[in-house]
Amino acid sequence: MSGDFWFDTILGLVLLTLALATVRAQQLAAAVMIFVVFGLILAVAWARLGAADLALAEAAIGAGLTGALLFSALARQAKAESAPVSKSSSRSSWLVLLLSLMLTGILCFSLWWVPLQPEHHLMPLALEHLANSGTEHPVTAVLLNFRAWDTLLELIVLLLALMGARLVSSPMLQTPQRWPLASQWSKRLAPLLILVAFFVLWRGATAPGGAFQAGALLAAAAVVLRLNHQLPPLHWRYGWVRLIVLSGVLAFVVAGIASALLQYQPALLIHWLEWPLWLAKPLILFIELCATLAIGLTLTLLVVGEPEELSS
Amino acid sequence: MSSIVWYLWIGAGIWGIGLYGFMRGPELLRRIISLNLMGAGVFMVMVALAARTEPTDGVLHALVLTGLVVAVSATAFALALLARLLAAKP
Amino acid sequence: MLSNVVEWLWPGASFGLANQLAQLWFGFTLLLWLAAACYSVTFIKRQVGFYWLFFIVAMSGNLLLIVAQDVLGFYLGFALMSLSAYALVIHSGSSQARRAGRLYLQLAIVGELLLFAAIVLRVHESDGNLALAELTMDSIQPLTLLLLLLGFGLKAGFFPLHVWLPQAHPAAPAPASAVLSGAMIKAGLFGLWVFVPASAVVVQQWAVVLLVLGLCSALFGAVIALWHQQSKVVLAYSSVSQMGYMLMALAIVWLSTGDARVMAATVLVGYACHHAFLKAALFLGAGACSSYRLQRFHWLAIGWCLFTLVALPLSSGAAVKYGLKQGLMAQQSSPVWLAEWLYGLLSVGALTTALLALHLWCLLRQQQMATHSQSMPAVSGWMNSGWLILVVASISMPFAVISTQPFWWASISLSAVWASSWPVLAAVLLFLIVRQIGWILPERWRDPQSRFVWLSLRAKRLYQTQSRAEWQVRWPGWRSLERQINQGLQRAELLSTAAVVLSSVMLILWLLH
Amino acid sequence: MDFNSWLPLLIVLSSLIPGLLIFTLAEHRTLLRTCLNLSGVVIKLLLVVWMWLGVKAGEDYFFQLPFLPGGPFILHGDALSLQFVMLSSVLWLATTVYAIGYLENSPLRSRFFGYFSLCVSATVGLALSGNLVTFVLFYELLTLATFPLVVHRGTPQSLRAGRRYLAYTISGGVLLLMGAALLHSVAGSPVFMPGGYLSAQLDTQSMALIVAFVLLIAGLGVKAALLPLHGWLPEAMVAPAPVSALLHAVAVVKAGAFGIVRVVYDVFGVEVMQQLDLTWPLVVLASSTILYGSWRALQQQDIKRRLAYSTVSQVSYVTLGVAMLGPVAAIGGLVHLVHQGVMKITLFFCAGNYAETLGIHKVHELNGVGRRMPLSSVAFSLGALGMIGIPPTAGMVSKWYLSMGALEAGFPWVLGVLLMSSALNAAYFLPLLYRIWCLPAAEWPEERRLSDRFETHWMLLLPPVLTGALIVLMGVLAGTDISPLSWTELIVEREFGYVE
Amino acid sequence: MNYALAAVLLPLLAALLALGWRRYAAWVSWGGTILSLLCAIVALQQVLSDGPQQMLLGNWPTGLAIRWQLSELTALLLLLTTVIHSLVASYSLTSLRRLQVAADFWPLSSLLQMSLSALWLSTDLFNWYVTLELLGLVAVAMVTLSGNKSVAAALRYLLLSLAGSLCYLLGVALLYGQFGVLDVAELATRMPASESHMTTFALVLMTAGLMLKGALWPLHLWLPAAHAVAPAPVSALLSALVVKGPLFILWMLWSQLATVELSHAAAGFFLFAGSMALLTGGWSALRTPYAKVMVAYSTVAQLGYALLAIGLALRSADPAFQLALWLFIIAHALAKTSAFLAVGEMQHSLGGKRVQMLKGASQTMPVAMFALAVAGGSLIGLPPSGGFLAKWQLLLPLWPEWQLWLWLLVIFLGTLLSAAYVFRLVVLAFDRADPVKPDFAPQLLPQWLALVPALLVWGLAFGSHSFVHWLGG
Repeated sequence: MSGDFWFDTILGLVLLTLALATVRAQQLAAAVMIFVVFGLILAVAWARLGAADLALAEAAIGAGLTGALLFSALARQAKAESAPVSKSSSRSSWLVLLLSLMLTGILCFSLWWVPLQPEHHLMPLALEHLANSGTEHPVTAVLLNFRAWDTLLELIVLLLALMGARLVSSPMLQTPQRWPLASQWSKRLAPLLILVAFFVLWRGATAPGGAFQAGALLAAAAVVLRLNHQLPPLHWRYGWVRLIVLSGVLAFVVAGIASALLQYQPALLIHWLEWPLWLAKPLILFIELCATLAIGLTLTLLVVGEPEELSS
Repeated sequence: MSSIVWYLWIGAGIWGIGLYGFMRGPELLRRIISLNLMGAGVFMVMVALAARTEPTDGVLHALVLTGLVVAVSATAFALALLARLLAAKP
Repeated sequence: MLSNVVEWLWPGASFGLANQLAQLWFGFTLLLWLAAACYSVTFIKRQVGFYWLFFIVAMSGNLLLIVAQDVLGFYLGFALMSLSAYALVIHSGSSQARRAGRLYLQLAIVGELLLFAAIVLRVHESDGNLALAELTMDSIQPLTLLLLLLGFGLKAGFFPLHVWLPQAHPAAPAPASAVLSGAMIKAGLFGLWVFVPASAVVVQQWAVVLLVLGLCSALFGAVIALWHQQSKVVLAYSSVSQMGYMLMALAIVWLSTGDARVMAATVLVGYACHHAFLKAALFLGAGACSSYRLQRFHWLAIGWCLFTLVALPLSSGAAVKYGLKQGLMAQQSSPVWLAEWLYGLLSVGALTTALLALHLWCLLRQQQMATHSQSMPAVSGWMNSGWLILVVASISMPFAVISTQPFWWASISLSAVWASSWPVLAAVLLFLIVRQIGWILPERWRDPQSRFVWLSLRAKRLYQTQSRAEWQVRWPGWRSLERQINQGLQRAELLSTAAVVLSSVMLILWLLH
Repeated sequence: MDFNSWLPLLIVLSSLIPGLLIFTLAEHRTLLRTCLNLSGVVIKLLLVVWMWLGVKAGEDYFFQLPFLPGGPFILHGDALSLQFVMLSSVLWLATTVYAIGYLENSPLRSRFFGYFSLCVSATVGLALSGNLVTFVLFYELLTLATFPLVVHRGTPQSLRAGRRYLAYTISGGVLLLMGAALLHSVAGSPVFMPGGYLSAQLDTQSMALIVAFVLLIAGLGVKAALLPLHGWLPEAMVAPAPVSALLHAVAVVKAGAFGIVRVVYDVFGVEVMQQLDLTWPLVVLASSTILYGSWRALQQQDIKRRLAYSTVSQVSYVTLGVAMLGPVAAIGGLVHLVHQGVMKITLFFCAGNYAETLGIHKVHELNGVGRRMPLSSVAFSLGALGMIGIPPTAGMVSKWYLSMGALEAGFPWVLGVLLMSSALNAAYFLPLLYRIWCLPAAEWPEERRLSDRFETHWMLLLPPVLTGALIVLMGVLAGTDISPLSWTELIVEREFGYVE
Repeated sequence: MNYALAAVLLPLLAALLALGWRRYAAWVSWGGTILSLLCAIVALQQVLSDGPQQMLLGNWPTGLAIRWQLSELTALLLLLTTVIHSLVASYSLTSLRRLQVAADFWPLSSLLQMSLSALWLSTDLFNWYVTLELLGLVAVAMVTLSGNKSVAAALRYLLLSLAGSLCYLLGVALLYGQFGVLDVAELATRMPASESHMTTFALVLMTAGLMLKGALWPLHLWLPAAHAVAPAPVSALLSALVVKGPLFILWMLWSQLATVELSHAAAGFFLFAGSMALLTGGWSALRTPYAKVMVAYSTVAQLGYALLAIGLALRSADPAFQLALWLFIIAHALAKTSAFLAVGEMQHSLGGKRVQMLKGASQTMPVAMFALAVAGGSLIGLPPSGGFLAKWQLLLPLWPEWQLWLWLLVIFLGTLLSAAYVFRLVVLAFDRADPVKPDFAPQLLPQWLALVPALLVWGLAFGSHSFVHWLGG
């Protein structure tokens, strides 16, 4: 019974109990808090499973930003004390429990059949082509080179979330009056966060890290500053705000088209998203930078976007 | 290697709980949280699958990362919609 | 035999007069229509336009059916004649005329349909050729014969099928009823004569029955006539009895063979021609009698007509009656005892006819006396001329027409004169005796109403029913049930139900394989 | 693609294009609309006569367009189709003149005449269609084109009638579609050919053929108003008179009957029908429809409903004639297709005149009309006599051939049915004539002076008089070579190889 | 392949430009759509001339890179998407002033077109997940365009769509765990051989997810609410195209990945679901008092036909059923676009949501009513419309097999029900008793634009020869 075994069992059980607690908690506030804790423990679990990038991303995005979003939603929830939701009859709750238990059982049963040694997976192929992908870190290579199209679509999804949020933006609760300790603390913390963010971005080329994690950190910094009124309102009307938000996707598309133009042999757009070898590294860095800024600003607007800010 | 299976089952468990929460949770916010739990469950399964090979499967990690960003943007949009709904409700 | 096929008319249209007898038939019909036309020039005062329209259509139909050499032409003529006669019947517009018209039309339509079926079957039997000439050659089915008899019988009006005749004739104006009983009902007989193949076996068997039927009709007509007090009704019943005699003549034609058949045919046509003229003259007289002042020569003409009706010697009636008796004795195919027995009964017929004539004479005189008080207009020239044509024709018919001359000469012989006159004398004697003891018909028995008029009213009510309420499909009361279901759906939280359905679908799909 | 192949298409377009143009016309442009209408009619008539001469001389008119895979869009002018085309274009001329008079200064005329032309082009297309797929196409288009005419008045009753009309005809159309699909899967959709094209599949898939036959006849039976499916016809009488005249006397009802003729002769063919023993059920169905229609007509107090039920029974004559499979019966059935069309349209025109001029809708209001409107009443009487089958009229000719055909085809009891039906016809038409001519006139429900010189507007009077005269001419002059009877003999000769 | 890629990128560029350059957003997006239409036409030409092509994005070896495949089918679907988008864009352009949130509609519709085109072309499981997600979010964002009344429905739609996507992602994860491949073609070579509980459950999960996103019968509850509240052009796009994406993926999975007996079992389920969709959808459409809800329910009903076609195609490997499926999708898309645009136009001019507002519409707004009637004709399947062609192709192979008589009956009942609810509107339109007066003079051009897709679908059967040839009939 090596240390790992005990560590894994405890971690698993903690995760399960936290999840169950989130669902079963009476008050919503408790559920939200437990969920944030769950996010952090999940980051630890992923670190344990050797996914460093994911742990970082989960901590920053999963726990941090989602938590912030949930808290602001919680505040509204409390304010608009809506009528007590009709308690669904016990009969249907038993049915629901039964259904989910059976499905989970089936899932576990079928997961039991998964081959522990997969006879084939894409990692060796990726490693083999890592050399001419322009980065050393396989995850960044997959994200920004091998499956660059997925990442572009993902950035569009993020942009879309912002557009959607803009459409339905509702008046923000008035933030509490200035709290001196918080503002002092944010004055010192923000530059540190920005520094770490750019470090994570730079390291992404060679080791776990990258645009998303850095963007999340930047957003965290911006949110803290914005909450303490140390950052001017970021109106959507401003050209630069729109430009930065669009910069992620724009960079990607421009790079793609550029790569296609550079090698237009058989047909104009055939080499879309195919970074020429000598240009791969700078291109990826350029895209990463733009993506980080875009993600940072988008997430900030999503968390603390004011309706008059957001509406054009 | 049994830890991989353990983590797979934990992932399945979280997914199940998330589904249960999604079906049962009376308030909409709780359903959104349950959705995130389901997402977390799925990502846990993927990460556990990625951890089976010695150099963990980077491709799967990239997929999970994309999934994560998609999940968070969807949640943000859902919460914005919820906020508008609660604001609109008298 | 001149007949040419006219290609562009209805299929198989061809016209022409088959033989000399058909020409005679055409001749007397034409003469009769001419006389009636002259008469009605001044007689008809009401709705003159309609009267003349239908008069002409009926005439053309009558003439067409004689001239037509093909089945469809014949049927066209027959239909035109019988339907336009309806308009003539109801011309007076009185309720009694309308009732009679309705009965006439119902029976005419039924007759039409039966005739149509008969013709179709007949043409089918002779595998589809439409010319009348080919029809008479081969055999005939009993059903077809029955339908022919019914169809034409309804029009001819002998005993069982005569119900409409006593109603229609009195109702129609005088010239119309003259033409009706003079020419139209004879068309039925003409049809039988033309359509039925004489040589067929089944025809031979049925001819005997028809012989007896004809005689019954003759006797029945004459006897019933005595009961009625109106002159036109009496005349109608006398037409029924005369049609009975003509049916016998037709039966004789079928029964006899070879030149005896030709002779019988001549008798038939002669009888038809004789009856046509005298009956038309009598009807015109009866008409004039009720509303005009008759002079002496009018009564002379009526007297002469009654004289020929009773078949006294020197009249066409005697010639024709003699021919009838000759034919009856000459044909061999019917049993001999029946022939003698019928011969005897013919004289009884003559007796009853004579009684009828006398009864009619008295009625006409009474009618004239009754109208003597008011100043009645004199009979106009047109009416006189029409009447004159008829009387002259009636007189000159037996010896003018070549084919009937031998009968006329034979009827002058002593034995024939006695044979034809003793029944008349007996009738006169009987009449005087009755007049002496002053026995008059009890009130209850006078003018018996025919049950068929009531039956035709019931038939009308049968087919003019009020429409049943249109049945409506009534939706079952599920409207409220549906409202409950809707409310149930509204209450259920969409999200949880959708989620539950999602998981159950996953479960089902998993369990399915 | 020489001119011969363009002619059928031109015939269909000659009413389609004016129709579409009329749609765009504003309401007050009566003169232009009338010109468009009449020019369309005249052009179509000329083209039809041209094709008529051509077909008589043996020309072949064949137009093809790729439509469904394996089922091209074919317009084929053969003898049978030409009879129906000639009937509908002649009667369309009469009805257009009548409609122009009838709808004088009433609203929505552009829409009316637009759909009117569409309906006729659908009818003509249906007649000229060369295979089952094209037939189904035009069958459905006919439903869609006729519906707006049925609900033209827009009153609640006409909407209810429209709903009921659609319910029947759409389900009929779907049945026809499924039957056609079945036949297409079994034997493809070759051109209609005399003797049918299913003899090859006879032994292997007799069951499929029977099912297909049932479906096709059910689908067509709706429009041919066979017994259980006739419910919509009396309801559709709420439509304006020209609509009920053209549609329910000629276009819609005849489309169903014409369809049955096509299916029986050119799809299944006589041998296949006999081997599958499908004749007697159709004969029984047609006979029961004839009797039921006449019997219900007796009970109707509304004139147009009585005429509608009479149409239900009269159209089944055609089905009866066709179902008996004998050549003479076929002549009877096909010639009745034309005769009944002309007779029934005359009756509807006169009923329309009565309604329009004197406001007469009920039977008991007809007393003494003969004196007030003599010409219309004469036409009405001719039509009524024709319906009964009195000799001078065309009805007699078709009834004659039907009876002869019945005996020849071995159905003697059908003769009884025909007689019974004639008796019932007499029972519900003669009282009308009796009221018109013989009863004194009561005061009219709502009299309108439509024209000072004639009894009613000349456009309302001319068509019934012409078609009335046509009834007698077709009856008396049946021998001439331009009469429907001789054209039917030509059809049967080509269809059966049977020489009269 | 070049032009297909252009057909995807042009809307993306248009969307970005529209976001950046607010004042001319409409014209930019419209231009992008029209250009992509041209590219789609050229792409179709290329595919027809020299066969299906494929492209590896960034041409890395097959496993690693995302593979795009341009077969006749995908080219046709791409063309359909661009045609419908250009029609809806031009419709929205004409009624620009009235659409309240006009500015944001344009980038969203371009993004919708881009995501759909990407979905048709790709054959990568995870890429499908991302495009599906993008499609869902765009659809929800567009639903919220019509303000407060649509937020509730949009939120429910979003949550269910997310749940569906997560199930789909779990399925993808399981398959990747088992076979380590993401491309459908490669998976098709590996998967039927080693069939296990894992693969079955993966397929079950993906099917459930896709059925939820594609509003197929049991999981369609969110559709009527969402499509009814959305503005007219949005609900047209949603009903015509968005619900077809998941259906396309469902077919791709089941036709390639499932083993024979699994597909037989699933065929039974799909047939049952299809017939229930037809009947319950038809009945609800007949009974609902609201016009747009009726058209939405008609979508649920008409998807029943697609399910039937899939079920039958899985049961007997007859290619005619696949042909019927694609013909149905094309015909339904065009007809539904016209129907929604027409109903939306009439609802806007005549005011009111209920069906009764259509009373007398054939007088007040004849062109829109005519468009609705023609589109309804195709929904019912009257010849010569595209619906008729699809139904004809569905019936032909169905007849010879006798034991499938039940589905014939279902198709018959479905047609009757669809005829009932279409003609319910048409009959109302002819009511001249008291027609509903329009609030202001109805614009004619939008009505004509609503008529264009209807006329396109009405004559589809005449062009059927080429469609059938292209789709390998």
